[in-house]
Amino acid sequence: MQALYAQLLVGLINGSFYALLSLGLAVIFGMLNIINFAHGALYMMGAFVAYFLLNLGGINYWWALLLAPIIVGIFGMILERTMLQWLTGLDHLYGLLLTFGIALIVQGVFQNYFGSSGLPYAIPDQLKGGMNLGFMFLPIYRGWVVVFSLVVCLATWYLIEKTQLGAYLRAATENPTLVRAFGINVPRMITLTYGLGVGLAALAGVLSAPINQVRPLMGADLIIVVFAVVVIGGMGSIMGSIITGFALGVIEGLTKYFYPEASNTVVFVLMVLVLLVKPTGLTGRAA
Amino acid sequence: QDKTVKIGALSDQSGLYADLGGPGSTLAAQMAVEDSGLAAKGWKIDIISGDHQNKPDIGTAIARQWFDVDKVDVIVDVPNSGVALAVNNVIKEKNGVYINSGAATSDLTNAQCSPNTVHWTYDTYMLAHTTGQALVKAGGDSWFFLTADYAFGAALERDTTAVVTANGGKIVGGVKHPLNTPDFSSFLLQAQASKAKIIGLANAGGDTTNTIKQAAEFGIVKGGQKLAALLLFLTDVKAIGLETAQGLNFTETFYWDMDDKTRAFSKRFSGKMKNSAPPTMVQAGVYAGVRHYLKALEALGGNPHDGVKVVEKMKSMPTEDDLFGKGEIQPNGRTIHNAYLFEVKKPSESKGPWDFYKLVGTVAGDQAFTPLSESKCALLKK
Amino acid sequence: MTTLTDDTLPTTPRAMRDEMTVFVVMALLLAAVPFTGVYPFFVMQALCFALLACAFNLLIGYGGLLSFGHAMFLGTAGYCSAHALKVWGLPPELGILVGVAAAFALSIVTGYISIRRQGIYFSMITLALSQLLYFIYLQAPFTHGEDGIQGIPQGHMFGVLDLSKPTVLYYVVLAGFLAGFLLIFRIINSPFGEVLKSIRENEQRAISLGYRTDHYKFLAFVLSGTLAGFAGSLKVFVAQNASLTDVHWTMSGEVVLMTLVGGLGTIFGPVVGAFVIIAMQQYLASFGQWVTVIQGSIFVICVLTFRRGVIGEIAHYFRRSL
Amino acid sequence: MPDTAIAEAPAKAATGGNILQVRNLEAWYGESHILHGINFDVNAGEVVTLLGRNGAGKTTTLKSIMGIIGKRAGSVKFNNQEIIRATSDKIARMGIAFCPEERGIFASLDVRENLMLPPVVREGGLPLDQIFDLFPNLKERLNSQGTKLSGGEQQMLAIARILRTGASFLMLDEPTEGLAPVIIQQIGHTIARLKREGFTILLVEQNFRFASTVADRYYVVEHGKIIDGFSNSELAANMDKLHAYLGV
Amino acid sequence: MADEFILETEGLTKEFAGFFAVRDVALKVRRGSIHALIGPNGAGKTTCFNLLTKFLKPSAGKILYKGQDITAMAPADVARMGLVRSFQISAVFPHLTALENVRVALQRQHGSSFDFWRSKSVLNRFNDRARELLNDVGLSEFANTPAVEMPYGRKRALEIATTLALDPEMMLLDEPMAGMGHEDIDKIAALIKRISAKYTILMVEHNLSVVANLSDIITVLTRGQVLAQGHYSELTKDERVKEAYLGAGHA
Ligand SMILES: Nc1ncnc2c1ncn2[C@@H]1O[C@H](COP(=O)(O)OP(=O)(O)OP(=O)(O)O)[C@@H](O)[C@H]1O
Ligand SMILES: Nc1ncnc2c1ncn2[C@@H]1O[C@H](COP(=O)(O)OP(=O)(O)OP(=O)(O)O)[C@@H](O)[C@H]1O
Ligand SMILES: [Mg+2]
Ligand SMILES: [Mg+2]
Repeated sequence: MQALYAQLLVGLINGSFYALLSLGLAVIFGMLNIINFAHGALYMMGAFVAYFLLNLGGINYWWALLLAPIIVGIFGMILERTMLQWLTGLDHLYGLLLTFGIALIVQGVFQNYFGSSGLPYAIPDQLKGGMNLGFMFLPIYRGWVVVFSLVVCLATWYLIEKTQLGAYLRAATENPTLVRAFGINVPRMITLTYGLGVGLAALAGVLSAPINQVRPLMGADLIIVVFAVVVIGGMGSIMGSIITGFALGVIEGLTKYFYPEASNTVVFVLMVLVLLVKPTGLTGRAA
Repeated sequence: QDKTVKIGALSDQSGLYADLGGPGSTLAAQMAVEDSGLAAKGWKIDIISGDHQNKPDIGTAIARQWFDVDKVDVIVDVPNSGVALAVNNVIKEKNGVYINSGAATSDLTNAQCSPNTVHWTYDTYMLAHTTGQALVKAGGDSWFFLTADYAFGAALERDTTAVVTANGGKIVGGVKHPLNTPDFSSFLLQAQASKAKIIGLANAGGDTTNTIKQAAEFGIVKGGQKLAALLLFLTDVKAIGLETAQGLNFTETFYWDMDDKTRAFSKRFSGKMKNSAPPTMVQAGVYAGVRHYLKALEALGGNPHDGVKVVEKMKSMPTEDDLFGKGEIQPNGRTIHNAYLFEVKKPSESKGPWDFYKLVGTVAGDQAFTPLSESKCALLKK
Repeated sequence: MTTLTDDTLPTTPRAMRDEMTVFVVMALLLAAVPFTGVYPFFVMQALCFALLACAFNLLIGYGGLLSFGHAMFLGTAGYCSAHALKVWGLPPELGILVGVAAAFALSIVTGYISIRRQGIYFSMITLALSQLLYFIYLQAPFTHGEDGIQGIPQGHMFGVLDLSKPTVLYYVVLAGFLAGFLLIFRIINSPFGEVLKSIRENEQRAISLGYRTDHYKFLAFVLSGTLAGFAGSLKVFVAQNASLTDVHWTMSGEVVLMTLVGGLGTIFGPVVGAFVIIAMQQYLASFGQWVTVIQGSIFVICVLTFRRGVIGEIAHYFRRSL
Repeated sequence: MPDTAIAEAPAKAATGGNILQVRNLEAWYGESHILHGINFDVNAGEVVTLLGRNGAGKTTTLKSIMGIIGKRAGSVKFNNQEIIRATSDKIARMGIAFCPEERGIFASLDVRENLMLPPVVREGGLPLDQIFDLFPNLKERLNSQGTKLSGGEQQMLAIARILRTGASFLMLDEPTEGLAPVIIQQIGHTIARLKREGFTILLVEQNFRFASTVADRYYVVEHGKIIDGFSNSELAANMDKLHAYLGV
Repeated sequence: MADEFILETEGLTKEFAGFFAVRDVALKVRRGSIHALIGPNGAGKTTCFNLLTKFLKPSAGKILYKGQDITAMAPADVARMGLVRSFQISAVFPHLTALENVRVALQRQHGSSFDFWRSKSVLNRFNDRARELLNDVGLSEFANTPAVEMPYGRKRALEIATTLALDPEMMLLDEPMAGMGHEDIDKIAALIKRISAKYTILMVEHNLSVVANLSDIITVLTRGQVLAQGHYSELTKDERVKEAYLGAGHA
């Protein structure tokens, strides 16, 4: 029984990464109608930027948490301005392929310069060590990850679903021309949104740097799972992807305990089941 | 006699294994050609390289094209067991020479052995055997396995289990994890709960480095359990960092800082690498393999462009080079040389950017690799 | 979803004639390959992928359904054919039949599950199904995990055609490709094809005209999956192995890419696209580490500058349907 | 007779200063040239109606003024400021509001969000309670998803939402399409009232009977040009001509 | 009875999360008549259509078509029984030519629509009939024009031609004149009049002159319920109808 609690908690921790990543993806899909395949690569960049900040600039983890998302976000905005922008109004497929291409380029370049086995990034001193919870040893850093990502997720949800800015964004997804004709600088807003989504990915990257290796391919495999989370939650639904993210972490954790071989597969089983019962995901709006 | 040779360095140039093989392997092959001094004797030796992208069909397509169109004589390196086995078939069909250094599967010289193939450097049997035996003897008599859930992981686990039990240890549990798992905490919790003295990591690459990193986070080593990485390369240690990796035990057959000869070679090698990295054991294996191949050609007096014949010649000559020392190639294609048990240094002990290992023990080649009596290779049953 | 193929021109009798002419030219060119010194294995591999891409294109270009899991048919047929040839020792023609039948059965099951989902959800459920299958193949003993099934015997087709001879193999593969291609061409220009197009254009309207649209989409899915399986079975003879790469999602992605590079919803586009991508993989191999960067750049350029794909742009320029 | 002469003649009769001046406006959709030099004026405080057959270019004219047509040329002056090069968000912020013929209700927003969507660009918009007086249906369905409204309710919402913004120059594209006669009458009253409150309105209408109850002046559009124009008082005299133009 | 009324509903109700868009509607459409459904915006007319053609599932009630209970049928099956609708927003297949648009409908009845192995030239046998239909709605000159390129009014006409091709017994037209110029309105009105000789028509329309001229009988719907039913001349005198729909100005 104790072991089970431990697994649940560990699952929740992983869930917070899924939630953060899928949140960024959902923001981008929901607002720009782009399936951002480059998300994994940008997540990886977040981790790398944190590494460079520390090793080249001597800037610590806490600043990296703020700076890396901004830096990667700006990179994302440049991408949006120079490339993605031209795809507005086209089918999803094009955005998906373009961002897939971008992901290949980014990952390829990083691999060229930093190899594929990765670079070390230490846990910040303040978060080192762990607590004995009785049923498990909880590294403090992991506890911090859960709390912090939960806060970020809810803040993002509030911004998009509950503020006027969010309403502009949602409206602009459907009919940018008209929203613009109401007096809103839609292109700028879209650029900023993409920056936000990308920033969230980078944030997840910084958070994971001390846990996982900082590797050029660290996001490449994750991206498919994160897609699945977004789809299960209902494409573009912010709350859907947050909840699904956390829930999937837990479910995966349980699978790792009971039938570990299937732990990579369980998300797809779940996706098939959910889509069979609810064709547009758990909270998806009708197409 | 024809004195032209074409060498194809087939590796993973951009993926998981690019650091331990990749461009470094091509470089190693080049250096082997230069060091052979054959050019001065009128030989014309070319090297081409290719990226198999860890896909068997791309690997075989490249290999086939190299033989059919580019007239390649020998293919070297080929990390990734799946690709390695697929290419093995093509080379046999085309009667080329195959000097594999990067792949771990012991099948290359066992069930799927071929008269055209020489397997240098290491294999799963050797890794399991050396590390397992050493650790049990040092008191690590209860094991828990973290195994990558595919053939390679299963082979490592199976072979290690055999050694551990043969030496009086016991297996208290294990868990199979999927390939490329980003998070191992669940598995580590299970390993922790098992109270095993040794946690054997029967996985590779990113999986191993992530496990080690996260094990440190969960205080596993501090809690008195020991990690045994069954397959770990120099580049992996670099990636994990000494802070986290210190104290790890594992086996390699080559380390750059063994003696003056290896240091001299490594210095030349790293001078030509983009990131100044010293050679890994896979790259060293490529070098040694190509050197031996060229020696065999020289002994034949020319290139007969007949794989079986050349490999027979290679097998008939004892191997000796600066990197692996003396050894031999068994009839099944397995190269035999010393294997070393290493421990990762503490950060305070490390004196340079690549100064990572302490030598803990040496196992003679005939002890480390599959005994011929156990081999199922068809070539042995003549 | 309509923006994908907005450029499709109505097929007029003249268009049909153009297409037949191009087809004959293509067939002749391909038939001449062994006499040109072009490396036949490269062309054979490309032909298998071309057939796969054509099958995929049938679904998206004419049915408006973007499957992101088409590799599952390729891989399944490949594994089954390989197993039949190697373990059961069946002759080539039966080996192919086993593979195609497996793909057919698989497409019925997966089609039944996925066909009612719309747009992106359809893509994702196909992706999920193919990932499931991937993991099954990773575990199943008969696939030999990541080692794959190796050294598959090529054998004698119909007892007479020795497939280990490259030229014979080439013509067999070519014949298979052309047959598959013609079938797809016929499907597109059949009464069924017309209904399919109208469903893609306006599904609600098609329903209100009394079409049970799910049935048509299902048939298209099964046809496409089975043909993709046929490509997979042919590929076994060329590569002589069956491996996990053929079921991995990146393969499904590659098919999308081939089709897009060549021209979505064009008849010849997928063929051209497959040749371009396969050639890229072959000839870029010597660039080592830069391969992915170069590939990525090509996608980006393709999407940004010639979105209609090679054939699509040509067709657009001449205002012809190709 | 040059086009400009037609356009200016009736303008003199109207009240207030000139607020919108359109000269030689041309517009293209991709390759196809739709407007071939449109000329007309709108004076502050009046209701001007563009009439014309299907496809004459009425909607295109409004869109060109709003800056949401890819390619356009000529001159459009709003309050004596040239806006032909401005982007549509700038134009909106200058005080022009546009209600499109396809309504443009946002599916992912509920009715309230749809209503509150356009930012207030200046003082003087209609307060919400007045809007609900005009369109009671909306108040009832405030929390429904925008596109679940009936066709007519969507039309009401589309009009309602630009009344809030404070823009004083409204462009309404076929606001009565698909509406029940009662509602049409209400909209007529609303337009009259907006006019009294100082709004200027440029209307596109097929429903000539409705237009005649609210408009001060008319322009007839055909094949991307203004071919005629007259004031409401001249209507009776021009009835025959109009019938010919519109095929009534 | 079933002969007299082609379509009957009993207690037809549709509820959206507590909101009754259609409530307890009993509608009887006489065979061969033009029956108009009018009512203020949001009265539930389109919802009614969606219920009748099964694009929505009724929350309660029963629908009888030709005496048969069709309440639980799928939309395509209802269409196959000869009950065909048009949409409020015009619905054509944009990249097919007018002729092909009509042919798609003709093809459905002739059972070859699953034949993927035959050449589509077998469809040419429908060309004559398709041309005839296009001719009926005045679109002969547009036969080879893709539908996207046709003016709005012509698309509506095309939609009607397509619907006719199914040889339906009953047609449901949702605001067939919406957004049309006067010219086209007259044309379509004449067309409807003409086809009503053969088919039963149920239509929603806000254009009163059209309703007045065409319909044999009118049902007025408000707030999802039937308010009144009768001939145009009767209804214009009905105060409730005036208030709810026609407005004060109406004589
Ligand atoms: N997006 C578009 N692309 C190409 N042509 C267009 C587009 N929109 C409109 N047109 C064409 O431009 C011309 C003018 O269209 P416009 O919408 O301005 O007409 P309108 O006078 O508003 O007609 P209606 O009364 O039908 O609304 C028409 O011939 C139409 O076919
Ligand atoms: N899917 C839905 N969910 C919730 N409410 C709906 C839905 N569809 C329609 N409604 C509501 O039902 C009512 C009736 O809508 P309907 O479209 O039937 O009206 P209508 O009579 O056709 O009006 P109009 O003449 O304006 O087209 C409206 O108030 C609408 O908001
Ligand atoms: Mg218009
Ligand atoms: Mg309606």
